[in-house]
Amino acid sequence: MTFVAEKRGITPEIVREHGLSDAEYGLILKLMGREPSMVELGIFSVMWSEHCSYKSTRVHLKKLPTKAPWVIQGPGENAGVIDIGDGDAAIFKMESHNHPSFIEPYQGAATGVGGIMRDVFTMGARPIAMMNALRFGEVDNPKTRHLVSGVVSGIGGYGNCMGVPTVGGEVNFHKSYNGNILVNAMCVGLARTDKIFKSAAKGAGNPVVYIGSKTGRDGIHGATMASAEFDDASEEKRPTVQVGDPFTEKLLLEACLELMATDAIIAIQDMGAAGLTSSSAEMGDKGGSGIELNLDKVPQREANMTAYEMMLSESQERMLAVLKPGREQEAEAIFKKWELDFAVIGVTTDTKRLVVKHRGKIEADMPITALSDAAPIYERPYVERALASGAPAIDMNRNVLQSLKTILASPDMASRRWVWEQYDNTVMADTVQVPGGDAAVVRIHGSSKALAITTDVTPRYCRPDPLEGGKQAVAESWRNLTAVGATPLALTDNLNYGNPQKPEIMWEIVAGIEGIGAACRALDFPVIGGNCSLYNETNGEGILPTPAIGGVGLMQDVTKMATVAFKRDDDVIVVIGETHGHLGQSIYLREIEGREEGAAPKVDLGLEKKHGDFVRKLIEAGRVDTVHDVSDGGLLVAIAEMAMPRGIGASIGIAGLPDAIPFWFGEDQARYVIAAPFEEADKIVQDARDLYIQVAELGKTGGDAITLEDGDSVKVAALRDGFESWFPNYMSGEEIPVTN
Amino acid sequence: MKARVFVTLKNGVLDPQGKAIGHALNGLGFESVGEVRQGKVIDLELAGSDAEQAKTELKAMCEKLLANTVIEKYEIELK
Amino acid sequence: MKARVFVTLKNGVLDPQGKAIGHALNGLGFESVGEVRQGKVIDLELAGSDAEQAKTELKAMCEKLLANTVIEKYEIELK
Amino acid sequence: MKSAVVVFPASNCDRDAKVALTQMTGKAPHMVWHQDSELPDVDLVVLPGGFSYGDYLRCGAMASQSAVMKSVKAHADKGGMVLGICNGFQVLTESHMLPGALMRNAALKFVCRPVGLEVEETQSGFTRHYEKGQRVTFPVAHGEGSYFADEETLNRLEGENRVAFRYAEGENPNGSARNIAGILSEKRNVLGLMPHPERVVDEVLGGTDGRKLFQSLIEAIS
Ligand SMILES: Nc1ncnc2c1ncn2[C@@H]1O[C@H](COP(=O)(O)OP(=O)(O)O)[C@@H](O)[C@H]1O
Ligand SMILES: [Mg+2]
Repeated sequence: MTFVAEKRGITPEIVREHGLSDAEYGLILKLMGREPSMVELGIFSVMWSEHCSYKSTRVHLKKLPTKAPWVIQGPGENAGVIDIGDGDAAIFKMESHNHPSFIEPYQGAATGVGGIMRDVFTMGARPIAMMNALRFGEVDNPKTRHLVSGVVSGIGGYGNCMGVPTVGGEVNFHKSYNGNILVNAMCVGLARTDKIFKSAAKGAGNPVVYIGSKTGRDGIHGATMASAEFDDASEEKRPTVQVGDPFTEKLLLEACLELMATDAIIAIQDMGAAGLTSSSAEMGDKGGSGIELNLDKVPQREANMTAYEMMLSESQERMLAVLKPGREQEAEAIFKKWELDFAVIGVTTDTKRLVVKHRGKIEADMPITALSDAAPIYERPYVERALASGAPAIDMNRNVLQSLKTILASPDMASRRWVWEQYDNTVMADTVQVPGGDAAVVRIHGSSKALAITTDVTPRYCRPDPLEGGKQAVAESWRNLTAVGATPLALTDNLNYGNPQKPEIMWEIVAGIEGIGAACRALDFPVIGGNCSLYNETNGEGILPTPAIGGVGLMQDVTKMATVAFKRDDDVIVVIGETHGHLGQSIYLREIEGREEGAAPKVDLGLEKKHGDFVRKLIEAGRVDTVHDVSDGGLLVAIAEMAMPRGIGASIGIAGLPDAIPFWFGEDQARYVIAAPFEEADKIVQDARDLYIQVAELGKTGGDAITLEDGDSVKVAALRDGFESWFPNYMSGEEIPVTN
Repeated sequence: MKARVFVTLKNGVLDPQGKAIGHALNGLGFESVGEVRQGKVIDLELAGSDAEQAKTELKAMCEKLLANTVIEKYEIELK
Repeated sequence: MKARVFVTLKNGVLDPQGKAIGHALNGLGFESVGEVRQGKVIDLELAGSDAEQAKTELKAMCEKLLANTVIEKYEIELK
Repeated sequence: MKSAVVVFPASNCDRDAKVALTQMTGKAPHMVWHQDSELPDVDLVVLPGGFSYGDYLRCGAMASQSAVMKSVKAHADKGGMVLGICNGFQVLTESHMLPGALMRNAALKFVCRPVGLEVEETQSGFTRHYEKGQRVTFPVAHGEGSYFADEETLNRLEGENRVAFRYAEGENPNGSARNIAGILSEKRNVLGLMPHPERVVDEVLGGTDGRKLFQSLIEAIS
């Protein structure tokens, strides 16, 4: 078989439609030594895309700390892996599905969930928890309700069917997301440290097998319109959104785990974006081998699919694996049992080339390194924006408790119950802390150990100060894990930014990564995986920089877990950490004064570590069971969040209080609120002072109201009303998506 | 006036339900069954009697709410 | 042969989905819309050419699987 | 007590049922694949929660046609105990082992939350350890749990004291007719319910109200 060398006359238009610059196409000609075939061009276009090649961020991501004694696998595989003792490993990753979810919220979000689950179980883990970090446009944007409704039911629709509990996340609303929502999903799985599967297709002559659903013309992007075959393309413009099939994914999960229990697998890799192309190229690249595919063997859902279409299809619920020779039948039997497609579609070679054959023709024959090492990398120029500074002036005479009520019933602060009640958060019978607290807690099945999981970032800090904002995102996730009593071990990130070709956006990216790295180093909290989503814009304006952090921590004894809820009357309420009353970029300033101004709060990583370690030791020693970190909204909001769950009030105040508003609503970092019986509280305060940790006693729990020292008071039930009713009320105007 | 609207997936869009139904029917011994696609049928009572106007309105309803035109197509039937 | 099966809720069985759709349509300004009911349409490819036999088979499929006759009724259409 | 848990494609509470049974009876149940036409010799068969066949077409519809269900019917006809939880309840109605049908939640949304129930009927092998009218809390997690049956059937169910569990006042999460959460077969050896007793047998998970259901079974069977 020889390469079909007829001229294809690849025009500048075709190159552009494939998202490649003229310079990049020049590089392709050099690497290939000839004009590429249409299939080769398609392969280059996806492998060199920002999504697959990280060409704008790679040089900066290198600066992130990724190592620790407990890190088994850092960035580079489908997901990161940490050692959690007793031969157990936690495997996790977060990924975005922003653009598809904006076009088709239900399917976009659903396939996002499916994709991240495959990333985790392709490494040998059984998924045990899901998280989701969501950002929508303003609440009065006409699209928002429909998007919230579709995304939430899509996440539930897929995750619930998989039988994996969805245990937490975030929801924010902001106008910068009006035209570009963010849907970031995180999956955490459990495996044995000696049973972890990777994607390096080592060795020649091994069978390459295709597993899962058939390949259709799903998600082949606009670019493909360039290929002639498309002219038969019916009246309907082919959708670039895929439909998820959670039923098939559940079977795929069980079948893969069953195959993994044998030793037949050399390498395995899910087919994500650019399915067959990226999975085969990456497996060959990592294994230092070549791959030869025969597309005639690929299970196909539609008639007359071209090589171009098959290589670029993004059909869901598919995997590619390399088996030990002779183990095909054994593997096939498993997949037949689960009623899934299975086909040997190729073989590994020693040529380091990706060769694609179809209908007796060689459609592509290219060096794999051209798709990996030789891919372009950019050090894009960046310029700083002037940092905002100074404390915004506010009206000091506003009523504190009135403001508290308003804040608790505001879109970003109200309860997310409406969201998480649409997710099965207790299936698998190991969820020890359901949504609503600082971090979700999921028990390691059959043990008393547990994982704590949280996702965090405060985008309104990241716009004025990407560096501090990056630090803060990591610090808050570390704090949330600490607040339940877990030792933070590692994180995955999902860096959502605008167009990196704009120097100010590029600066947001560079500074954000720098901040994240600094916090990771200071807190001994390495990055073991992540994902970049760039070009997120609303009519030409970048979204707020949104580097979402998904943190995971370990708890040895789940019975010691702390929760935010006040549990007894007459507990002493203590705030740990320094309160200076920082109102810049605060929720108070935005919700009460209607301004997004000022400097973001500074993050003192030394204090974060010191205060967090102190609180964690208290929990581990069984000295406190009531802890909440102080974040959005400040001290008073934190206390209200502790009062509402069980309707236990508090009488609080502080001697010689300076200005009440900055004190109660300021968003200074590195703070926790704890509540403990009198004597214990006394000891804790002493211990803190011995360590030169600033603490203050704020008052006592009890009653059914929150009462300030000036006697002003508000019923907890009234606060809870506003807090719980905002979301359902808002969504009651929702148009029901018409489903089967 | 009564109207019936069919909302079905566009050709080429994966139909997991249809696939599963076809599979189940074959399993039950209905070997003659080939491809199966599932869609929705929506029956509406409409006030007024102007068929043309009704059609235009129904079209608008499909575009706005009844069909998700990213992945679905629709047919309108007046009776 | 192509067949189309309609599966709809029996009269008297509450259809919250249909109600919600009607409500939403009214909300979108389609005042002329009265009662709305939603059902399923299932399109099947059938081997063979004997219409009568196909009808009997389809009836069996509906009774056995496609419809839950406790709450649903069905119509069969050959084309 | 010897028990079996049936595993359909995309069952997903099969492990939860197994863990609860093992913890409560001290014996691990047999896990039975949906294509097995033979049941092992057991006293209790559990149809677990989940999304058998993706809940495609109708929840439980395809599972009700699977090979194993013939033997489950036979087991019940012989007076053997059968417990259907959530999707398992849907399978039981779809296979006409219990009357009525489970329809889309009235609010058209999946709902996962702990709900208050009243144990209405204690004269059964599933509920004898509860007090009549006792208030318990089980979680629900379903999108199609709205119990429907015609008036005559509902009256018969109540007349024959076959409503085992009702959602407490103001707790009905899905619009079920007459707040029905779980019902018994005529011979009272088959129970179907939407809430999940197997998720509340462990203190750490925030409740043990489900234990009495399993204790009842153990006593009834021994
Ligand atoms: N999309 C979501 N899905 C599930 N749970 C969510 C979601 N968004 C928020 N939550 C839950 O609501 C609670 C409050 O969220 P948040 O205010 O972000 O917590 P924190 O300030 O401690 O990070 C958390 O328990 C979180 O897990
Ligand atoms: Mg928190």
